[in-house]
Order: sequence, then C-alpha cells, then structure tokens
Amino acid sequence: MTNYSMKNGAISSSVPWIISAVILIILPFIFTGGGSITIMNQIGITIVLAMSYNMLLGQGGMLSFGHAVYMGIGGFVAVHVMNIVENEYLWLPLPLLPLVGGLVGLGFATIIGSFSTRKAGTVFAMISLGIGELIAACCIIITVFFGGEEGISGDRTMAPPTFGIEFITQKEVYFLIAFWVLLSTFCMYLFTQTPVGKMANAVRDNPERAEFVGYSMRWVRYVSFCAAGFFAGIAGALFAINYEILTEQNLNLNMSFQVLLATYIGGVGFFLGPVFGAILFTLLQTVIGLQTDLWALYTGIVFILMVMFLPTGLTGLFAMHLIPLQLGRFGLLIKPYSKIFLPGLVFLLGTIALIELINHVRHHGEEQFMTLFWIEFDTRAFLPWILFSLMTIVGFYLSRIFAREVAEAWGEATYIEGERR
Amino acid sequence: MDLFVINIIDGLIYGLLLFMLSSGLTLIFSMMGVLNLSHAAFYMLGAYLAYQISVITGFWVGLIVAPILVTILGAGVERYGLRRVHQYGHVPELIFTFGLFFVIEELVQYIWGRSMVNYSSPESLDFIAFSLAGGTIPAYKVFMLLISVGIFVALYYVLARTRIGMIIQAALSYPKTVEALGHNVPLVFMGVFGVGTGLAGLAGVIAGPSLTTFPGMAFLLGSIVFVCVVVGGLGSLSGAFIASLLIGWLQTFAASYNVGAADILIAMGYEFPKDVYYHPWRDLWTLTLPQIGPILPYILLILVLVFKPNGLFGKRET
Amino acid sequence: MKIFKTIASFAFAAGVFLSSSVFADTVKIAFIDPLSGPFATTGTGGLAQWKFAVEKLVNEKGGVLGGKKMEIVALDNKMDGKESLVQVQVAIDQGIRFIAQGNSSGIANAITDMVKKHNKRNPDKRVIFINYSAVDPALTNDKCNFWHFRFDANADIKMDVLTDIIADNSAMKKMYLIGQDYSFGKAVAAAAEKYLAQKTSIEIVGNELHPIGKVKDFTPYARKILAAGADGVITGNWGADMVNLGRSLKESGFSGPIYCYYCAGDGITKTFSAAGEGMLNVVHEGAMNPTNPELVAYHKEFKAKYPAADLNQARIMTATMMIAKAIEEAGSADDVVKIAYALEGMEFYNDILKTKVVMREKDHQAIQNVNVSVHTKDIDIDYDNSGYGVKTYATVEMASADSPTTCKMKRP
Amino acid sequence: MAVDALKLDNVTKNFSGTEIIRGLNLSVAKDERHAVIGPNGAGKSTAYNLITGRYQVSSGKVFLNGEDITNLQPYEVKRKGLSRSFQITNIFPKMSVFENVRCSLLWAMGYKYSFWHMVGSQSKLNNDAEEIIEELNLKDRRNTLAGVLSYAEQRALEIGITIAGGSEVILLDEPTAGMSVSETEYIVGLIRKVTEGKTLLVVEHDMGVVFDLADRISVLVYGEIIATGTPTEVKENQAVQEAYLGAAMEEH
Repeated sequence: MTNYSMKNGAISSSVPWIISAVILIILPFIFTGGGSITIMNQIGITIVLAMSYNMLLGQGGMLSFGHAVYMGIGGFVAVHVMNIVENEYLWLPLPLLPLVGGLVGLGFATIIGSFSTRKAGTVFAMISLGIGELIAACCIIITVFFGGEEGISGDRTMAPPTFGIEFITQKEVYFLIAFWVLLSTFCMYLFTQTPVGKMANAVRDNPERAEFVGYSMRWVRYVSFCAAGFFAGIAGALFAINYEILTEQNLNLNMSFQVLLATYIGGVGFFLGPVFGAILFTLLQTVIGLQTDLWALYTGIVFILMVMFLPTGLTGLFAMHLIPLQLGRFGLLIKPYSKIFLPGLVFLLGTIALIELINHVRHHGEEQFMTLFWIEFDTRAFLPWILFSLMTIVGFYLSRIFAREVAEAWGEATYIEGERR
Repeated sequence: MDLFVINIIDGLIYGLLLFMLSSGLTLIFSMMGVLNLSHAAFYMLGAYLAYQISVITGFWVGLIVAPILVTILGAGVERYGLRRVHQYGHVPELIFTFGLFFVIEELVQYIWGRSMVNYSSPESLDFIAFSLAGGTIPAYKVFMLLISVGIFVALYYVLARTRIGMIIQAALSYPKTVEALGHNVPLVFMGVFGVGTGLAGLAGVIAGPSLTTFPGMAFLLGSIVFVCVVVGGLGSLSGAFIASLLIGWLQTFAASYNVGAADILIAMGYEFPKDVYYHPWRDLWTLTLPQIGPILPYILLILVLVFKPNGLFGKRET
Repeated sequence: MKIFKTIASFAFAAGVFLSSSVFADTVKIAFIDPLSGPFATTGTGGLAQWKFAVEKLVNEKGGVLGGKKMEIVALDNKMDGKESLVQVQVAIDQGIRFIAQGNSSGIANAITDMVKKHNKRNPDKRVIFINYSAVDPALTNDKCNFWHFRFDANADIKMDVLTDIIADNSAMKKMYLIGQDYSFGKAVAAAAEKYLAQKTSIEIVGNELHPIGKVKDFTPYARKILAAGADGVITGNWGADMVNLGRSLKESGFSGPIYCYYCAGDGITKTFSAAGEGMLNVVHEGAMNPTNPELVAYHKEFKAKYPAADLNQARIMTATMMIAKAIEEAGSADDVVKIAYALEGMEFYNDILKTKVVMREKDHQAIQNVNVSVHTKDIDIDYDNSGYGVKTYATVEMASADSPTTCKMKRP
Repeated sequence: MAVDALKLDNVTKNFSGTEIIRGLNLSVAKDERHAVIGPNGAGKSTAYNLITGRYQVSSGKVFLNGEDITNLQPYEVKRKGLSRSFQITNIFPKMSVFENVRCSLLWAMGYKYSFWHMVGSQSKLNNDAEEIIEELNLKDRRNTLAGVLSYAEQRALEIGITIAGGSEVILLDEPTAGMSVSETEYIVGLIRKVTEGKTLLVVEHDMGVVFDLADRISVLVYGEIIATGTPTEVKENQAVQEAYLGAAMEEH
C-alpha cells in the first residue's frame, strides 16, 4: 500500500513552492530597468486572474465570457476601501486589501452563481455574456459607485504603514503582488486537491456520471464558481493596489475575452497552464505591442492555431514531451526536431516579414523605409519582397517535408502497447 | 401616434435585419449544435467585401457577389477549421468560433484599415420613399425591408417545400436520425455553415451603407444576435424570428421615448431632490429609458435563461 | 520550474529592447495613444502630426539647448486605461520627462492622477503631462494639477464659442442636445444648457444621453429629434456614434445644422462627403480654411510625407513649439519644475496658424482663437483626401480668456 | 416478510404520448441476484433510467428498501444506496483510473462538498480506492487516463465506479456487451466478486451469463414483465419461449 501520511509528502511537495518564492524574491534584482517591474506586476495580476478563470474553464468545464466582472467588482470595492482607509474611517494595512477584494468577488459570485451554474455549456456561457454586458453598462450608468467612464481612483500610500513600508515604489508593490500571487496559487492548488475540486473535474468530464456517484453537478459547479470569484476578486484588489484606479475597462467584455485568450493559450488542462498563458499574453500585449500594431492579429492567429492543433495549449506541448521522456525515447525526436527547426524559423520569419511589409505599404506607405528585426530596408525595392516570399515558400515546403519525419518519430516515441489514442 | 407608426416601421426594418443574422445562426446551431460566436464577423466581412466590390463595379454587383464570397469563406472555415475542432467537443468549438471572431475582425482592419470606409447606398435609391409624421423614410430603407422580407419568404419556402428543407427540418429535431438515414452529414454541415454565414454576409451588405461600415460594427451587433437566438430558443427558426422583431421594436421604442425614472419616482410620491447632482441616488433620479435601452435585451436574456433555459420557443436542450 | 525560466528569458528580452531605445542626447516625448485597435486611426494621425511638428518646427531649426534634437517615442495604449498607465511607467523608466496623450478624457484623467502621485513620490523623476486633445473641463478645474497642461480648448470654452455663433443665427428657435453618456458628453450638455440660457432665448427641446458606442441604429433618435421640432442639434459625439447620428438625421429628413465637436477628419469627413454639406458645423482651434501661405506650405510638406494623415489637430504644432521654448527658457530638458514654470503663463505666437496662444497660469488651460467651421467642398485643405473639408466662418479671438476655474493649484 | 431491496409498483412512462413502460411491477429481495432479460426495445434501459432518476416516471412508485424514491434526482438516489452502471461506457475519461475510483468513493465516505480536506492525505479513502483497483485487476493501469484504456478495462472500471461507495443495491446495464469470450469471463468473475453480499439487478443479453449469475430472472417484453422465476422456471415458461427465448436461442 502506498503511504499517504502527510509528513513525507509535505516536505517533498513544498519544495517547488519554496523555489518559486525564492525566484520571486530575486527576480526584481535581476531585471531592474526598462519597466520590467511594471510588466512583472502586470503579469502577476494576470496570473491570479487567469488561474481563477481556469478554475471555471479548465477544471470545471464552464466557459465564461464575463469573468472580468468579478475582478472588476472586487477591484472597485478595494479602491473604495482604500479611500475609506485614507479618510481614517477604517484601519486596514494595504497587504490585507486583497482579502477584501476576494470576499467581494466571492459574495458577488455567490449571487450570480446561484442561478447561472444550473447549466453548463452554452446556457452558462450566454448568461455570463449577458451579466458581463449588464455590469459593464451599469458601470457607466451608476456613477456613484463606478465613477462613470473615468472610474474611481485612490491612493495606496495613505494606508497605515506595514512594518514601516508605505508602498511608494514599484518594487514594494511588486513584493506585495508576488506574495499574493504565491499565496493565491498555493490556495488554488490546494483547492484542486479537495473533494469538491476533484469532483469539479469529474463534472467537467461527465456531469451525468458525477450525479450517479452522488454529487449534484449544480452544487459542484456552484462551489467552483464561487471559489473562482474569490480569486478573481483578489486579482481585482491587486490591480487596485498597483494602478490605484479602476474603470469600466476592467470589467467589460473585452477584458473577459482577454482572460479567456490568455488562459487558453497557456493550456486549460493543466494547473500551471494559465501561468504560462498570463506571461505570454502580457508580453505579447505589452512588449510585442510596442513593436507592431498587429499584435492582436498575431495573438488571434496563435489562438486559433492553438484551438485547432494544440488544444492542450502551451503547457500541453511541454506535457506531451513527458511521455517520450518517461519512455526513454526522447532521443528519437532530437534529430527530426533539429531538422525542422531551421526551416520552421525561416518560414515563421518570412511570413511575419511579409505580413508586416504588406501592412506597412498598405497603411504607412508614406514612409519608404521600415525597420524589421532591427534591420532597416527600402519597402519600394524588389529585394525584400522576393526575399521574404522565398523565405515563406521554401520554409513552408521544407517544413512540410520534415513535419512528416517529426510525426513518424513522434508516433514511434510515444507508442504504448494496449492504449487507445 | 404618428411617431408610433413610424417607430413600428423603423423597428421592423431593424428587427428583420436582426432576423437575417439570427436565422443563419439558428440554422447553424440546429444542424451542428454549435453557437457560432463569429457570426457577426461574417456580417462585417459581407459589408467590407461589398464595399470593395462597389468601389470597382458599383453597388449592385456587390449585393450579389459579396454574399456568395462570404458563403464560400464560411464553408471553407467549416471544412478546414470547425470540422477539425469538432472532435474535441462543444466548448472547444465555441472557443474556436470565438477566436475566429477576433481574427476576422483583425484581418478586416489589416486589409481595409482601422477607420470607417465610405460604403454608401446606390444613387438610384437615393430618394425619399414617403413621408410620415414629419419624418421621411428613404428608399434605401424600403429596399432593406424588401430584401429582408424576400429572404424570409425564400427561407420559408426552402424549409417547408424542398427536400433539403425537409432534411434540415428533420435535423432540427432529430439530428442523430438524419445522420443515420445516410445523408452526407459533413457536406450538409458545410453547406449549412456556408449558407448561414452567407445570410450574415448579406445582412452586412445591405446594412453597411445604413449603419456605417467600420471595424467596430461586428462587436456592436454581435452579442445582440446571440440574444435573439437564445431568447427565441436555440434551434427554433420561428423563435428567432419573433425574438428578432421583439428586440428590434424593444430597442427602437426604448430609444424613442424619454421616460425617466424621475417621472416614475415622482408619481410614486417621492420628492425630486434639490441638488440632484450631489444626491446619493443621483444615478437613479437621472436615469432615462434611452440610457438603458441597449442593455434591455441582456436583461431579457438573463431572465429568459434563468426561468426558461430553452428559450421562449425552444424545444431542444441547450 | 519552467515558468520562471520563461519569465526570465522574456523579461530579459523585454529589458534589452527597452533599454536599447534609450539614446543619450535627445529630448524625448512619450506619445501614448491608441496605435492598434478600432481607435488607431486617430492615434496614428496624431502621431504623424507630432513627428512632423517636432522634425519641422524644432529639429530642422537647430533643436533645443544648442543642438539637442527632440524625439517622439510612440507607445500604444490600445485605448485602454490600464495599458496607458503601464506605458506611462515604461516611459518614466526610460527616463522620459514628457508624456503626451489626447484621446479620451477618461484616460487623461487616469494619467494626470498617476503623474500627480508619481511626481509626489519620486521627486527626482518627475514628468510633465502634455494633454493635447482631452477636453473634459474637470482636467483644468477640480482635477487640475501643476504637471498637466492642456493645449486644446476645453469643452466649456468650445461651447461658449458655439453658443455665441448659435445666438447670431436667428433661425434657431429650438435646440436639441444629444450626447454620449459619459463625462465628456455630460460636460457638453451642461455647458450647452448653461450658455444657451445665458445668451439666448432658444428653447431646449431635448437633452439626452445615449450609451457610448452601443447604439446600433440612431433612427429612433432622429425621429424623436424631428418630432420635437428642433431647428438644430448640438452633440459631442465622435467616431461611429457621430457618423450614425448625422446619417440617421439626414435620412429622416432633418435639414437643420448639427453643431459638433468631432465631425471632421479621421474618416468622418469622407464618410459624409456630399451628405454633410452645410449640415455639419464644427467648433475647433486652428483654422485650416481659409488658409495662408505658411500653412499651405507646411500642409504640403506634411502631406508629402504622410499622405494618409491630416493636419486636423493644429494644437500639436503649438504644443511642440511651446515645449521647445519652455525648455530653452528653463535651460534644461530634465528639470521639469523649471520647464513647467516656464510653460505656465507663456504667451506664444504661432506664425503658421497666425494665432496667439496663452497658457493660462491659474489652471494650465491654453487660451487661443476658437473657430466654427462648416463642412464644405469650397476649401483648399481637405480632410481624408476626400475633396471635402471645413471652412471657418466665425472666429472668437482668445476665447474665454477670463472664464472662471475651480482649480486650486499646488505648486512645488 | 422482509422488505424488498427494490420494488417497482405499477410504473409507467410515456414519451410524447407513446407508452414505453406499461405498468411495470418488479420486486428484488435483499441479497438477491436478479436479472432482467428481454428483446431489444423492450424498455430495459428505460426502466433503469426510471429507477435511478434519469427520467421522470409518468405514474407509479419506486421503493428502495421500503422507502419511496420515485422521481428523486440521480444523486439523491445514489445517496440512498442505489448505484448503477451504463450500457454505453460512462466514465471520467480525462481522469486517471485511480481518480475515477476515488471520486466515486467521495460522497459515500462523507466528504460532500468539502473544500477543507485534502484528498491526498485521507488514508482510508485512498486505501479503499487502491483496494477496489486491485479487485478490478487494474493495478498496473492505476495512473492511466481512463479514456485510453482498452474496452474491457473501461467496462471493468465502469463496474468499479458503480460498486465504489458500498451501495447495497447495484444495477448493471449489459456489463458484457460487445466483449470477447475471455473478456466476458473476466467481467463475470469480477461481478461475482465485487457484488458479494449485495443486491444485484442486471440487464444482460448473454444468456450464458444470465443463467450463470442470476438467482431469479424477470422477462420484460414491450414494457411489461411477462414472467419472473428461477432460471429453470423461466427457461421452461411457455410464454417466454414464444416471446423471446426461442428467437434468442436460435441466434446463439
């Protein structure tokens, strides 16, 4: 019999968390300049939000188009509380504010979930869409609470100092966010290990059978939904602390869509998927967004390709490779992979260059020269057009040839007798 | 009273336009069980393609060619995209169509730029059809009305009188049986998806000159179409028809009459606060019907789904 | 722990690229406006005008502080509040001292609030906020601060001018106010109500707000306006809401004037073309038609470089030159306190637009000539390459120069 | 007289006017192994769905150990101690074999909607799950995703999910459908083992299995029970011979 005593497990399972904590602590000392702390703060907030979203989509099988609402409401209340604290009607150190946001998210999810979780699938998705539209509209109409389209702002530094820290600099805020990211992730991980967390998976896989093992699918969904609301509220309060302002844009449909994109790209089937998704999506938006105005197009294409060819997301891509690793056949893959790498890269660069070139000529045609991958060239000459087209075509052709080899090698490397795939 | 009549006409035109979108959406849902979230993107695509064609050859060619192009594109999307995702289940299908919406929206901006384009009605329809209550109905609106009614009649004829219509009708209620009867289901799927998106494209072609062809047009109309389909009952064509007209009129009348919450509150015996702009209930006191008009459909949507999850006329489980 | 490796490598890439754009000896202005998404046209148009103004009006004339060039660093805020604040922080981290933004008063509010807090918390890294287009009056009233400078005429000033013109139009007996339901729309409505009552005996037959960007069909509104018997319409609508409103009014048989803030350029002029002739009356600073030789020359060179863009935000020229002048006067491009002091109260003559501009000391609101122009074909400088443009038929010199403000500015 | 473990009292079911189940009466005594046989379309699966709350009955009553369970929700029926398997494999495909079994144990072991217990540290729960897996002979498949198991293994898991949680009354729906001879032997042995000391109701086509397993047999034809008795009695019943067995025997 396997030994299920807590002690051994506790030590070995706490190792990744301790390593994560250490990394989170040293990160801001590695990346000091260039707005990296700003971006890391944004990533942290997105991680909590995306993870909470995955409690619905990945673990519970509920597709929501209005998840930003719970973050937004939590954030709005957090800003109001910040202002109450500033006026000294209430004593609350800033690091505890996310708890307030979380409780508000939880409360709101308790109300909405009571009727929206009755069904999953399309009905749930449509109710969430309706709620999302409704709350976003209320945001503009109810100015007393939401402040109209300007939103509500506060000042985080007016809270009572915590151990002498007033959260003036970005770095101080970073540590606050990092702490809550780690804590929320840990709590969400624990949630997946509880009976209701396990049953959420069961209900996602086969709601009917879940009922025949004694669980009401509605209640299982409801509990997951409330928990997701709680963590979304935490993300909202973190947003309030970091940006000190909340507006309608924090809870409108667009924001909810972004959460879905980020989570799905990361991989909904895995606990850590949304972490990757949040990082990649934020970087796409903030860093790639500075390089090209087509960032949303690229995001959309990546997303569609993921849904079609890699439904398990980025994390799924990593996880897939665990099988050949475990079987000790990873070596079979190295050669075809290295073969396809170069043509693949050439194809990718060629395509992107063509897209950018056409975009430049079409919409910024007045500027004869454009810069791409740090190289400046003349858009009216033939050479770049021919070069990029050649790269695309040849890269594509070679990739296709090598792709067959990859597929064969893959089949060989992952073949397990007796399993249906 | 005259204003009432003219609002009825305006609402009808708008509602029929919505039906053109929601009928395609319903057909697709009925046959394939997937709510096509990218439906409004095909509507936008129709408008932009028609604009591009109209620049070259004039409006009338665009009216014919653009919907056909959209139909082909839609069929292609089904064949090379949706069919692949189908195997993963319903949620991935929904997510796929959702992603498609984004990509089409971005592609349209990539091709035609980010500002509105000057897609206008043909000069031959540039006159006033008739006047009523001091307002005029332009001929183009009448043309829109005629096209919508024409589509409605044609759709009705095809579904009620033709063999393919029988198959589709049967598939509304018994999708599995139809498949078992040996109909080429993949081909029917492709056709239905193509025709459904083609209808959306046609709606875009005729709505483009009237409601402005701009990159936000899909997002603006998108979710309201889902409301029509869901409220009417997923998979029910007549439900979609009634819901579309209902929402068309709901929105038109909500925008037309400046009923304010203040009137109601005063009638209920409350006193209008002196300095309303600093009153804690200021938002309630200054609330008017047109302000909340666009969100009324969503309230309707939530109420219907909560109390009648199958929609007003739906029979199928959603 | 793959996550952290990924973070590390990406953040590293980010860091490299962000630091690489820091050059030694230029004065940088961060331009933070939408460059992608549905509002990108306005953003890229503004960017073109900033780039051209900096090049033409400063760098070609020898730069500032004895040869330092000015440079525009474009940052895309995607018309999103959060993204704007991220980009402001990115700009600050790059050592940029000037933040220019204009589209959306909501975002301007968020930025001015952030700049205020940032400057208080980081006295060694202070920045100036150049608001070149956001016209919510609150920004120079209740929400004013020392670091914010507005170069456009605010909604109140524009309405003051507009109502002067309306008062002169004896055909106007009944006026309908319609706007988008947010702070700017409300500000326009409030100002219109106030000034119409003050200056005229015009009856306001309708005053309403509609949800912003949510109305699919404006026909019912047009019907209502007609039924109310309005002679004219005042609106602060922009973008598709403006086009749809105007078009529905026209289709429904409305023949009176529409007085508007944003019904020229950015595709709107082209979309209306013949339909808007004589109907659209826009209030704005920086007259384009009738024109003058300097302006024509400037416009010609601008169009040669940016054929798709328009000179529809003349204040960008003014802002560029005034910043350059303030830097010269302060003798530093880093000491923003000195620069801000130089800017406030500055009197400046824009010899391309032939107009004087004063940056009012008490609230940092630029006072300048404000014009009312009509959509017509009879012009020299068109918009959207459509052959149509706006022609000024009335100008109020130094409009609202002594208007009151509730601004209580704290100076460092 | 002892109370029947399961009793159907004149149960009927209409589907849009058509009567599928026409006054069904059935008693299964405690600890009995009872089989229901009948031609295709006789309403065997429908009867199961009526008992377990998947469908609402049109009229009549269902009793479990004397308690009225008519039209309860499936989860309520299960909580009262009745568990069923499905004709078409109905497992949790994206979860491991171990997780499948463990999830099926959760409610019965009183965890309900708990979000304060860590399932990993509940030794009794995990030990019970391991035991069931061992009984199912699926030990080397413990961590495999249920969706990739072979058909026979999935059927075994299906039974495992059904018996997990110690329900007193077990309903099995064609447990050996579509199986080879050796697989059938394995499954029958499994059923015998895991339903020891429990009340069993089984629908089955394979007559060999039925006569091997059942203490008593009921024959369901066109929504009615036409005969009930020991295997020998049923075999010899004239009506059954005519209605069903004759045809079925010839086929085999």
